[in-house]
Amino acid sequence: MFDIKKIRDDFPILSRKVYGKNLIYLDNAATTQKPLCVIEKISEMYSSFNANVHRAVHFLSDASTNEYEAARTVIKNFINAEKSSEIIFTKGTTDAINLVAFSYGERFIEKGDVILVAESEHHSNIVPWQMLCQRKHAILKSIPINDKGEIDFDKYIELLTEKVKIVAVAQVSNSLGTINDIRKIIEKAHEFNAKVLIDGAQGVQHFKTDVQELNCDFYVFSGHKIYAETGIGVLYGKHELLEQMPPYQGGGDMIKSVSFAKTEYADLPLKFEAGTPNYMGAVSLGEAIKYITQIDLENIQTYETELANYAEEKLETVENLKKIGTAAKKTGVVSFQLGNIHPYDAGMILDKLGIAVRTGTHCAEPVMHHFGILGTIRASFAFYNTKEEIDELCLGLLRVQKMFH
Amino acid sequence: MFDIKKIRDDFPILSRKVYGKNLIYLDNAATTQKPLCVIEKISEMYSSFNANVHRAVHFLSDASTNEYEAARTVIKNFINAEKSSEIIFTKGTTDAINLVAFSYGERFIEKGDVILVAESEHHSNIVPWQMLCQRKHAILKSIPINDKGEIDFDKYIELLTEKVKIVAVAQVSNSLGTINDIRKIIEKAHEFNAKVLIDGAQGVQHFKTDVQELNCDFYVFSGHKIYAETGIGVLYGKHELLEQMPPYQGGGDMIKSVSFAKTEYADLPLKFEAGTPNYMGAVSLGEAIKYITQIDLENIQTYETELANYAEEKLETVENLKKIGTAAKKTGVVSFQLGNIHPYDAGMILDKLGIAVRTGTHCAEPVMHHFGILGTIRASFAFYNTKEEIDELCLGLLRVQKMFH
Amino acid sequence: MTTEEVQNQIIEEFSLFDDWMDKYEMIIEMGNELTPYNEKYKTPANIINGCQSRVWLNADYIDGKVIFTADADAIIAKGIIALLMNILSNRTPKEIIETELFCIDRIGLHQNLSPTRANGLVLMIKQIKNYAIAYQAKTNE
Amino acid sequence: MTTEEVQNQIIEEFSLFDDWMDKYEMIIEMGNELTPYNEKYKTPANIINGCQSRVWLNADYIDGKVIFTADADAIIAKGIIALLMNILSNRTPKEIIETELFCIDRIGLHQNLSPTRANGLVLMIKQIKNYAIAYQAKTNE
Ligand SMILES: Cc1ncc(COP(=O)(O)O)c(C=O)c1O
Ligand SMILES: Cc1ncc(COP(=O)(O)O)c(C=O)c1O
Repeated sequence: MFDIKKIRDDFPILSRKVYGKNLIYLDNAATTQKPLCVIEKISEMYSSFNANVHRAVHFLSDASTNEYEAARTVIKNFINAEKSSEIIFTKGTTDAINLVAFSYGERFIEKGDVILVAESEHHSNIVPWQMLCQRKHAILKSIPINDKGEIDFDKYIELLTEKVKIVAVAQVSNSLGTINDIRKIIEKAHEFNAKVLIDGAQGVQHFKTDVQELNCDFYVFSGHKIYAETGIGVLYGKHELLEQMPPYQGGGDMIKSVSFAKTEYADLPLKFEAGTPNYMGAVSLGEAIKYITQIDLENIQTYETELANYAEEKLETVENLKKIGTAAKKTGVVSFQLGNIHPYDAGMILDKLGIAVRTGTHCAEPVMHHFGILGTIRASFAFYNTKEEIDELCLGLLRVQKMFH
Repeated sequence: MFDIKKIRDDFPILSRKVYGKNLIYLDNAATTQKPLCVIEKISEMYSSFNANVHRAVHFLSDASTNEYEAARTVIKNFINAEKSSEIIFTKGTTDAINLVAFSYGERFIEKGDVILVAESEHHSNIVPWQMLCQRKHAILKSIPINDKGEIDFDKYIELLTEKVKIVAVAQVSNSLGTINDIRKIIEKAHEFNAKVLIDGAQGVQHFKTDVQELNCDFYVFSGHKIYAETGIGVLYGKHELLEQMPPYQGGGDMIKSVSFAKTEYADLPLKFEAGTPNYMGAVSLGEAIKYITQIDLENIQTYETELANYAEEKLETVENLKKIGTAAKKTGVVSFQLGNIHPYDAGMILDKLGIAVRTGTHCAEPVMHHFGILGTIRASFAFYNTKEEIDELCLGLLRVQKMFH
Repeated sequence: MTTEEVQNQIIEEFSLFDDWMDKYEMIIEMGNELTPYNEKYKTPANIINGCQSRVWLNADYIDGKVIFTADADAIIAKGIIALLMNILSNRTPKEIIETELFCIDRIGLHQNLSPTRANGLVLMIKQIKNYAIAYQAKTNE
Repeated sequence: MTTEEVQNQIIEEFSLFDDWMDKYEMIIEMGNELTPYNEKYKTPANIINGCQSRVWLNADYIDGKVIFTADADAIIAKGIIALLMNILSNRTPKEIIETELFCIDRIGLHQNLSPTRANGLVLMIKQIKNYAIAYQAKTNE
């Protein structure tokens, strides 16, 4: 049972006012709000169970280490990894992609190798690969998208050669909402022995993800986009790949022994977790995932799909509204332009009405180039949003049009 | 006025019980506990002001960006940096050192260059330099310590040549408590045009630090060791150095513009803050620093010095106790061995008495090698600790000795 | 009129409106009335890159006064620019340097000028002051 | 006695003590009585590296039974090892593989065996089982 009233009550911020108006938060692709259970878990941990993890023999350290490692297990189960040691805690999606680009790249990428990235990727899934290619004299190529915002599969296949070592693609595009057919993309890449990194930042919170079934080599996401704290993210990697990769950062906890002559690195996952990890962030992520698991991701998906369909239809009724991104399969995001009104102007007015949307390039400039535009207005949804909020958005857009007639 | 009762009341965890005994938390060098104002700030932010920073035009995003940038200013003032843009938020000390080792190293370190690191450094201030030296075929040398645990200044001067490009030294050693004379170390290094990174992880919370007066090139510390959240840390760097350094990670927010052909990087500090930063962690750090600033770091230092002196004297009365680290200037930490009782055994028994100390190598194996030991028992203090707690520690140690007579 | 007087006048005009919508309408109107910006000055050197709205600024120094012209692609940004031009264009460098922009706060538009708003306006004000400083230095040579 | 019976006996013995101090005294005593470990088996291959306490384990396969000897440098760790040796040494591979170590929990020492305690004991148990599996495979060849 999906009880939207009860769910909204779980999120304290949703009852706040903005300029005297009810907050309508439609910027969920940027970051999600946090349920009370997560906020309370953080307070409780800091009030009763805080100690550094892994290294001590005392009660508090044991308690916090147990919570930290339990969170790892929750995440392992959530994305169905084979082993807990395949779950590496990072600062976020960006940190996770940089880790792979550096560490996998350092070991396996050579001059002339090719890395493929979709034209629709977030900057965080472009720039780390650019930097790697610069260091290694490898070649970054973009997989074109079509005018609906879908990856052009034929062109993708044309680009695949034995030179391609890595394919990095989002599960869901953050600027357009396109659900990429990653299963097919992964399958094809594997035929050429390329490794595939899936950027799950906009996918993992919307539908069930099974990394073993997908057979992706790396999967990354951010805690703050799935109802947990900022400063925590996840890198899943296949065990045998992570085993072969050199460490990314050096420091405490990632080593077996250190001397000035020789340092031995620790086993997975610690090899990739140098320094004091953000154990509280990890615990908050475990708690957030328990929360949505209890609601049931299938229920969430059903509700969100209904909401998204409603939004897609309702926005059609707004005059002069032009959607950017009209893929057959979409989730979470509607991106659009309103006549020739500047997205910034629209955003300013909507803000005053209590409606939080994002405007601009959404850290995906190549997409904007593709469509020949400077930016869009983007409404993005979570399962605590309602049809009424979408109605308010549409009314807001009419108001905007009246002001900039 | 320093009112220890009031201060202890500010820290909720200090009133908890462990195995039915009062918690005596003497593991502050590993991580510190959090005052209520910090815990409440986190809850309040998540309940009322959460939105992703920097990129949106709506009210919540503005509010959270303002809080984030205000925290940066608080930190700038706290360590007296010249500009806010010299304050880079990182995951922690380890992350900050890795950033410098990679980015400064990428640009400025060449084959045959020398990097000097004290023998007493934490692994986090050794391994990143080792990794850099491996990549660049540079040479890592250790500055020896004497048998009191102080850096041997004469040997340091002998090691200084024009080949030395970086000197990386802790303000305070985490395993021994030695306060290094970083002012002199920095001065000497600069005579040879070497840059100096100061690891302030164990210093910044104990006494006033002025990076301009010290004239260090880089200064790093962790939020969780100065009463703030995990997952946040600070890199201070001189503006002209940071300007010259290439970015460390690629992603959202650290770029001016992205295309597959060319990416332009953003100005400081954003150039080094790829991806969604841990803005909540940063805000908690700002709050923690406001809290200790209000108590006044000088009051804290006076109290902590008194406490440390008491501990040093009182522990002398414990039979067979041998201190490891007897520098003339120490703070925060007392490391020792108890006859030939294994530190792990001692830690287990103290734990059952509610006393949390750390045992082992404290992520500083070269120090243990220096003293020819496998580990120590380490008690480390914060300003919420009391003389009574130190008395309890001493009683606990007697109990330990009785068990392993 | 001094820059202070102009600002007081602006505050008075805006005080007629209680509602932010009306204030924005006024801003938009001011934007529409802004002296047209010469397209040939839309050079990379004149652009001030905010993340969201592009802003252009051009300066000429004529008879001891700095003449600014400016433009923006978002209308609200353009309106605020018009307001700033009313205060700061056609002034001596000294006047420009000494002006404190108190009216923005008072009419409730400070949000548009918060340094964290990615709209380029804060950078534009900085740029205006920089021009004034540069021209003053030139005059004193 | 089966491994289950040995464990039940251990639980009974420990149940005499209410106080954890007494339990630890008992553990320490068991550690002191542990069959001495042959120093020549303190090889790198036999060491199980926990961060805090070093643990050594050696296995021999004699007459269908696995004979373990072990040592640790911390006495509490050594005591727990002694306890494990009582249960698991001198058993057939099958017995070892099938044994569930329920007594550790029941006598309140689970903390010492939490996977997050850096004392090497969890790894030691894993290693014991691995030896048993290996010897069983050999027998079935
Ligand atoms: C002196 C010193 N340097 C570096 C570190 C590493 O800090 P963190 O684990 O927060 O990255 C620590 C703490 O463990 C430390 O005490
Ligand atoms: C698809 C996608 N990838 C990567 C990122 C970067 O995530 P983060 O900023 O949390 O590192 C985002 C979010 O901004 C995203 O939407």
